[in-house]
Amino acid sequence: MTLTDYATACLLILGGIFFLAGTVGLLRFPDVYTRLHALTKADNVGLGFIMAGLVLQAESWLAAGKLLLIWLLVLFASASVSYLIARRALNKGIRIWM
Amino acid sequence: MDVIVVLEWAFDAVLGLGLLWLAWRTLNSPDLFKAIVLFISFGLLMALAWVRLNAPDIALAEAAIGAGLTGALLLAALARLRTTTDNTMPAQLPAGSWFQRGLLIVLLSGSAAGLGYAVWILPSHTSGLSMAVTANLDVSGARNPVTAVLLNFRGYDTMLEMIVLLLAVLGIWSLGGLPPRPERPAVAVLDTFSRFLIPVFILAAAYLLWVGADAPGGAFQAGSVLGAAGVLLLLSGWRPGVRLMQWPLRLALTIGAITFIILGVLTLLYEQQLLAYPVAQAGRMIILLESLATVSIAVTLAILFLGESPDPEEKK
Amino acid sequence: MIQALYFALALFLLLNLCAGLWRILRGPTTADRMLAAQLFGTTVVAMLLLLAQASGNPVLRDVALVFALLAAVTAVAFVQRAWPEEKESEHDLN
Amino acid sequence: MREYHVSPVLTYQQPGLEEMKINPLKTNSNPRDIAVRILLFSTIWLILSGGDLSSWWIGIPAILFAVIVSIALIPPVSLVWFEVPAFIGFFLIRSLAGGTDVAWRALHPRMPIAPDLVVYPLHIPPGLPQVFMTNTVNLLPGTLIAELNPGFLKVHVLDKHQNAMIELQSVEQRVARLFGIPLQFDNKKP
Repeated sequence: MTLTDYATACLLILGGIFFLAGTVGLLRFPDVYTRLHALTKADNVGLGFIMAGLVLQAESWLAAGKLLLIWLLVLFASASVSYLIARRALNKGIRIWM
Repeated sequence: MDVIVVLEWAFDAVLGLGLLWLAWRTLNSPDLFKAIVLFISFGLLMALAWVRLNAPDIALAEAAIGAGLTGALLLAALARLRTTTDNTMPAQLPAGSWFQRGLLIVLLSGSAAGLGYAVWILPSHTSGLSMAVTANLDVSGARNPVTAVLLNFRGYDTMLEMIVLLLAVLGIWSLGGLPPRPERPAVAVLDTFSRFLIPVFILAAAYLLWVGADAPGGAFQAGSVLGAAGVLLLLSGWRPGVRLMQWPLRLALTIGAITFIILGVLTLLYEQQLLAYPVAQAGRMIILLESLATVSIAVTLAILFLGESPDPEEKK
Repeated sequence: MIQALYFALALFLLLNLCAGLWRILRGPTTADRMLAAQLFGTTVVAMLLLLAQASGNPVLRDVALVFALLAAVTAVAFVQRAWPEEKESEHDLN
Repeated sequence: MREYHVSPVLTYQQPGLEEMKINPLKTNSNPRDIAVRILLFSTIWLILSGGDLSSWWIGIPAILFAVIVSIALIPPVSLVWFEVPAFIGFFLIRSLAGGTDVAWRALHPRMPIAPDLVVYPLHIPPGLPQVFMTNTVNLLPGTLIAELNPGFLKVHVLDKHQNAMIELQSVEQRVARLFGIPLQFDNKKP
């Protein structure tokens, strides 16, 4: 394994930990809003780390660019969707857990 | 190396069991919304299964249609169902007598056993028709064997599929379509989201169309990505203009099937065989067919989602 | 060696996803179920990118791209259409 | 049936809002903005097609179509370009913190969360800057926007003991700098 491989391994494992945290949050947190926190933040950071790890291994700049494009799309989508869900939940009168 | 084999086995085993379990829960969930969400998850895992089976073409189609558009269509259908029926729960079917149940069990296990037997007696090492496809790939006009089969060797299949899509729209329209209903107002965030994403959808669809010539991709994937862009616009509150709903819409819906039929007639006249393209023109014809089919598929899927008849006042 | 890590991580993410299924079954609100499906979307994108690298098949990145684009459309369809107006039980207190 | 002078391709139906119509032929956009869009979409196409030269004969029409559609859908965006790298750096560092924070709370045995709903008065103008701020805040630590109004935000915070206001203020300032717009502090409070 080269130095790049070690860096990739570290980034991928970090990404896996964030995904785990996202799932644990989804299972443990008490209401829709808190679960949205877990999902949008932890998962996007997890995908970001996995993407960063894979970018180091990418065969070309353009392949790395495609990974980045996918990540940005997921970020944009999950930021917007989490807002839409939170807003509708609030309008529907789902109370927050406190 | 051994570690990788073990991991691959474990991955496939979890994937297979997960799929079976999801299929079971989807079918037996009494809550329709839960069933839809389970079905969407099933589509996601199914795409992974196609990837593991080394069939990226189908994985791509499953991603575009199975996990993407079908989910949106089912959710919209559920919403319509809620507004047209009083209770959200489906009516309980009568249980049936012991004899009926026994007969059902015998029939179902019989057909399952038959299918199992059919799979069992398949020769385990055969290339099927892949040798024939590879041998004729040069004259097909495409470098991706799947595209060669879909648009050339068995072009009539794809032609009939285009007609089936058209029939689906005609079916909805001939029933008078659904009553037009305003969308929930799109908030600024959703509005911005769809406005910024539409150009990306267009580029992705064009890319899938282009890449179909020598890698997984093609008209159906491109069409459903473009159709999803249309669905996003509809969900954000956009509606096609009144004039657009008349002949431009009808032309877009039928252009794919029409081109197929015209090419079919021409090839019958000049080559004495349905959709047997002359070798020199095959590549160009496939691209023409695929581009127009993409437009038709995209418009068909968006119109299926809209579900409204183009002239509702005529029905009254 | 790094190859084994790709597969190990893909397997780990798959198990993660199976754990997330519990939320779909459990609810309690429809939004919770939809959230879990969203989680699946992100996880499957990550798995496809890993498998693309592991198997050296860049086509799988296109599959991931299509997932990234279309998962959002499903979620928007949910918020705009399928979320019922009636009251739902809100928290799970455990 | 309505009569239009120029047949609109799409109409935008929103109760309460004046009906918007889209006609790709009638738009106002400056050349610099169009050039930026062509450059951006060409880059995306280059990334998608993996730099294959033969892809451009289908890529160029697709890019032109995407540019026309985007001009019809998106009004001209003016960013302060030299602020972009600073914003990306800020965003990456803060979203990493956001992920770490929520991961720590999720994995902690006692799950230390104290959610609350707070109201934040906005000082940036409505439209793209506010939407951009909403999306950014949603990816940052401990804050989730549950309602965006022209004058204020309703923010769900994961821990009410942390001061979310400072975080929100710094995001707002960054967004204002990115778009090159002044903050308006004479806003009436909700």
